[in-house]
Amino acid sequence: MSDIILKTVGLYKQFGALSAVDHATIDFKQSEVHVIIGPNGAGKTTLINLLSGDLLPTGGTIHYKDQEITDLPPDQISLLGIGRSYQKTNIFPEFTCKENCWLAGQSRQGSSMKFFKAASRLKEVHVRAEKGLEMAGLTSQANTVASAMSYGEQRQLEIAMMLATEPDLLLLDEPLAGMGTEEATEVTKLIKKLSEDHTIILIEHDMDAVFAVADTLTVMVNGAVLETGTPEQIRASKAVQEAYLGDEDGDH
Amino acid sequence: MTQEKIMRFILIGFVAILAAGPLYLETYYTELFIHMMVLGIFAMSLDLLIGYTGLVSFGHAAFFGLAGYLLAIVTPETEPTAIWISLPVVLAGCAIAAAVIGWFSVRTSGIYFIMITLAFAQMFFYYFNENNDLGGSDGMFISNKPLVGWGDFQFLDLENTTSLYYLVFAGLLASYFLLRTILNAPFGQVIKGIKANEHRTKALGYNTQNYKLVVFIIAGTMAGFAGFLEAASSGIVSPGNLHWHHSGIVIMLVILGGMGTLYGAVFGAFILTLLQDKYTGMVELMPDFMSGMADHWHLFQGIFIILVVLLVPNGAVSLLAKISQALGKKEDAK
Amino acid sequence: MDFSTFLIQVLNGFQYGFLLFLVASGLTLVFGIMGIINLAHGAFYMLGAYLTYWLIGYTGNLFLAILGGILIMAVLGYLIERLAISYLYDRDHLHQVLLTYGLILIIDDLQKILWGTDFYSVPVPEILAGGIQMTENQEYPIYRLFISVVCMILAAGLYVLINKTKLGMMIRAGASNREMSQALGIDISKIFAIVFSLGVTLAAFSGMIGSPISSVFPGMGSEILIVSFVVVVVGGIGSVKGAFVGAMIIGLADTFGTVLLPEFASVVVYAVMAIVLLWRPQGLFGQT
Amino acid sequence: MTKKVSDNSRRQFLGGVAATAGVAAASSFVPTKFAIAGKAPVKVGILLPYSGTYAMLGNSITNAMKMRLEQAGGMLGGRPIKYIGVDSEMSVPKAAPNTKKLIDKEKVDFLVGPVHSGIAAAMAKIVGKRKTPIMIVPNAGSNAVTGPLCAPNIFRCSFSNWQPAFPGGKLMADEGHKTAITISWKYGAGIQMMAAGTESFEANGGKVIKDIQVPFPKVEFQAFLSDIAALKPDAVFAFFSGGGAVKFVKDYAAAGLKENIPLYGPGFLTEGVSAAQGAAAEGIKTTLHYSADLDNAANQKFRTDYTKAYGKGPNVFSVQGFDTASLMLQAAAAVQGDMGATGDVITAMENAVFLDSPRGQWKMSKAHNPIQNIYLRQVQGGKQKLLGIAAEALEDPAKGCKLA
Repeated sequence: MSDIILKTVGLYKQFGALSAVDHATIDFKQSEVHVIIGPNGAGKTTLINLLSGDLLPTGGTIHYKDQEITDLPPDQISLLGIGRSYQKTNIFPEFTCKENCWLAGQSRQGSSMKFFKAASRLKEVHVRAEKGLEMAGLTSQANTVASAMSYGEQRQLEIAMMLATEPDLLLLDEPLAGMGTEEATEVTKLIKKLSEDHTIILIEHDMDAVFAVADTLTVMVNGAVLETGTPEQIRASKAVQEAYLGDEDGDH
Repeated sequence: MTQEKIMRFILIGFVAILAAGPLYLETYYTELFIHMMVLGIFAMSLDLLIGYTGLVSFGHAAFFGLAGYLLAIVTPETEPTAIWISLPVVLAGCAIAAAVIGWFSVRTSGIYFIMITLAFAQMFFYYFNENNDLGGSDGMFISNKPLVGWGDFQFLDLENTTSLYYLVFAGLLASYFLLRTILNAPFGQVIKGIKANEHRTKALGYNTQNYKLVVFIIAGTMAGFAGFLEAASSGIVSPGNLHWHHSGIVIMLVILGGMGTLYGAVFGAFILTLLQDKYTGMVELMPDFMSGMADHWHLFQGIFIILVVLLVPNGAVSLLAKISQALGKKEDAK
Repeated sequence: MDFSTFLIQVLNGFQYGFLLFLVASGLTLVFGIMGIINLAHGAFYMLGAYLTYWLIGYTGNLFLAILGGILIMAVLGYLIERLAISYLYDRDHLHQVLLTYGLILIIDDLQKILWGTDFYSVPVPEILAGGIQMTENQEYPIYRLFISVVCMILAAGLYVLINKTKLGMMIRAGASNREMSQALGIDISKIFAIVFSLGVTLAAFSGMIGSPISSVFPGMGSEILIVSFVVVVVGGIGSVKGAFVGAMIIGLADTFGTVLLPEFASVVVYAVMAIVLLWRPQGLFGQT
Repeated sequence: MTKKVSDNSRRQFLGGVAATAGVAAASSFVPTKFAIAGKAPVKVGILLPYSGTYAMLGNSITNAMKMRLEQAGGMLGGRPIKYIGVDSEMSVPKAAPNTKKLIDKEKVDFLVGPVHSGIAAAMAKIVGKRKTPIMIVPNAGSNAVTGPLCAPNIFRCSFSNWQPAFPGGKLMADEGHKTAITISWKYGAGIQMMAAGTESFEANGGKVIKDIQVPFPKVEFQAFLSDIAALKPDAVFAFFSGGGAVKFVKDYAAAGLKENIPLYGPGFLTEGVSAAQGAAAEGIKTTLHYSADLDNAANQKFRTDYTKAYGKGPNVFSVQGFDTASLMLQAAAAVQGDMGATGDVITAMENAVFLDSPRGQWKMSKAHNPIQNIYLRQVQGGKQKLLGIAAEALEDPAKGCKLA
């Protein structure tokens, strides 16, 4: 099937005796927003880490477009057009917003092993960095040092940096975590907008946001894939309700 | 005046003082200044690693010392070797050494990086220390200074202290501007990113190991350049130049001056050398030198270092910055 | 090299390894648990040897001298941690390296003020004097074998301390997660003070117990320091077990390096370290 | 256990000054008519180790030199003395800057130093190119200093590495040993001494079966000792000094080798450290240009004065310091303090006589190195016992020196 952009086959990751990701086989379709949900410790973040190359799998394979990327390091995966944001804010704290996005944008400029040309003369990088900032709504903060911004803004910066790398596929690990309602709404809108021309794999706990954006849902429990389907299918699934959604609803 | 302008003013003043050096300095101080400028280049090259890339190398002296030995090896006893030949050979040798050491070292990080660079430097140290053909622990002499010229035509006579001074001065400025350029280039952005957050830099699509290796080679080669100048000016090379104490001292210069500014490293070299020249190593022998505390200058050096670490962690440049900030505010108030 | 010589050299290698372990054990604890690169470790080793020399003049007994020396060094270590090192936990490794470098200079000079620049030695106690005949013309000094036994007891003791006691548990908790252990109500600063004091005492103890076979002289700590670092890094930072294995490897490498490759005797040790790190960048027993 | 005596406590030092002052008053050696206060001082630069492993050597030399000058009224050629001391830190890279500091900045008349052979070469290289100052080596034995690097203004009051070692090789052969192993630290002094010992041992029918070079400053000898035991030579010829000498001699005895394979070497092996070595050093025969029990009046006076001043006995290094001072005194006296008359100063130094030298009389060779007796000594009861003269008025071959 040509509209599958990324797939994992029997992917698993062992930490000592614990199977963090347990033989997960998932297809991610082009242009969809594919949300992965599950209780804490279900292995969602580990899965993202495997996809982005931050972790090497114990077994199984990962395919992106026509290529196997199972053992590729994060930098090469990024260059293939897979961008990611982190659950725990992962930025350059002592850089300004613009500089954060600058470094992201510069990575698409071919090799940066250039020693004599001033970086500031790379016009395309300006464009990318500013576009990233603009899309994430941070244009006014361009010259603020990242560590001086609020937590929510740092989360936005996280996304802005990812966008500055102009990825095709976005791996978003709880982008709404720690955000206020207003910011969360903004970011949800942004994800919606991004979904128009990007494939998105999203981990999120905020169920309102999840159902607002999801095309496909995968439920993970204890590292294994419990079920994959449309939001309606998942809502209707008995197994999911028992294992997860039911409890979650009960909490509300 | 803004803080930045004041800093620039200070720097230009500093360069002017250096440029006029031989006009007002006695021979001894001219040579001391040469030594300090060489140390400044050496310290800047380490600042590139420590202050900009976040790689704490505890074996940087290996390149400094290796360069001296290479110069000694390519200089025959009977005649000088043209600088056009010896310098490239020395720099290439240091670059290769840095590539090999770097290839091993950049795989590690943190404390392990510190220790593995130390280990490699120690290997080099012991190699030269125990190689009788290269003078063993006593070191070797370089009988002839590099020839700046072609055949019989001599463009600069390095036996002349003033000529040597300006060669080293030019080397200092060139090194500074070269590093500035590199730091402003795309490459510089990446290594700063590595220092700030290596993991994120990698996730953005940079093969950080390659960048670290390249920066290690650049720093090692520049340390070699400093070592070349040192050996050319002093005419003697010895394993002491590769000793871990020497690596430790250059780290101290960088911290004392202020990391991540380049010129801070040069200030560090000047401040420490001048202090040492004035106060340390001198043992007052009369009337009763043994009771005089000057004999215990190591004690004071140790206390000085600890006080600097505890009280001025960001180095002399941070003090200057504070002063110029205060001045800037005063100006604003007017 | 015939077989009996080979065996004796193996024994020499282990023997040297035991000495190295004594020094490296304290280094690896401070290194691993506190993240401090203690360059002054060798200086404390030297201080231990001088203290033994000094105290034996009063007590006339090596073991009493060692006991007294341990008390002095434990207090000294505690004070140094409180007065200087405790201010540097949030700082870069660099500042710690530099601070301990300053300590070396101070300790070296204090040694000069207190004991002068002469060379001394400490006699081997009567009951441990003499040697065991190995070959027709070589004996093995009993005191060296005694040190090996002490070293093994110490290794076992450290293992029990770290893995089986409450203090050890708190130490391990502090090493793996400072914030969490603070949340659990463990006074991390107190733990660090104890660990540093322990590290200093171990360094000094190795200088003390080794003083009868090493002479006592200025600068004796600087050579052993770097070799100990190699041991720690080969074994894996923070691992006492690693330090033990690393010490044996380095002891053997050094012994056979000096005999078989005299031209590169000192290079061998560092080459071994480079190879180990290439294979396992975190050392043999280090955690990533 | 010897009771440790601090070599730098203030109280003892002051006592020492009083003692030496008394001695000075009694001495009539001073040309008092030139001792006019207010004259510009003669500058004596000193580059010796005052920290680290060899600080003891630096202190011993300085103490004796100072004592000798004090005895002569604290004047050089009628001018007061200004001392400028620099701690050499045993660092070769610092040798050149330190030397230039003393010459160019402090403009010293005499440059006394160093202990380390590598530093000596670096200093000689600088000093030899100039007419002034006059350099006097109070210890470093590097053959090169009075060999290829020799110069009119460079003198040595100690020894060349060749000197104390050369008779040692012959001694071993004379005592009936056919094979030997040489062992020393792998640095200039060790290598040169082993070469000299080997030269004379083999010239007298012996054979050196292995030359073991221990990386400097390593003091872990066990593996080498096993190697020696396995090779079973008739004798071992060793050079170590200071802490290394203490440890080597003790380890050698503890390995049970001393009874089977006698140990020889240049005298540094037991000089100034035999107390620390204790029983392990008992019976070791060495050759050196000094022995503590030399039966001459100058030596007895020297030992009494020194012990009184510094609270402990002198050693060969102090003897060298003492003679360095004698040489300066004679040079300055000859030109009546006019240190600018370099030619006359040098002539005076070349013709200097050391009547009051504790090591017995000696004179300068053409290469400016002592022509001196090398004594055969043995450690007996923890002390050096003079057995005889191993080589009389031995002169260094001064290979490569243009003055010789």
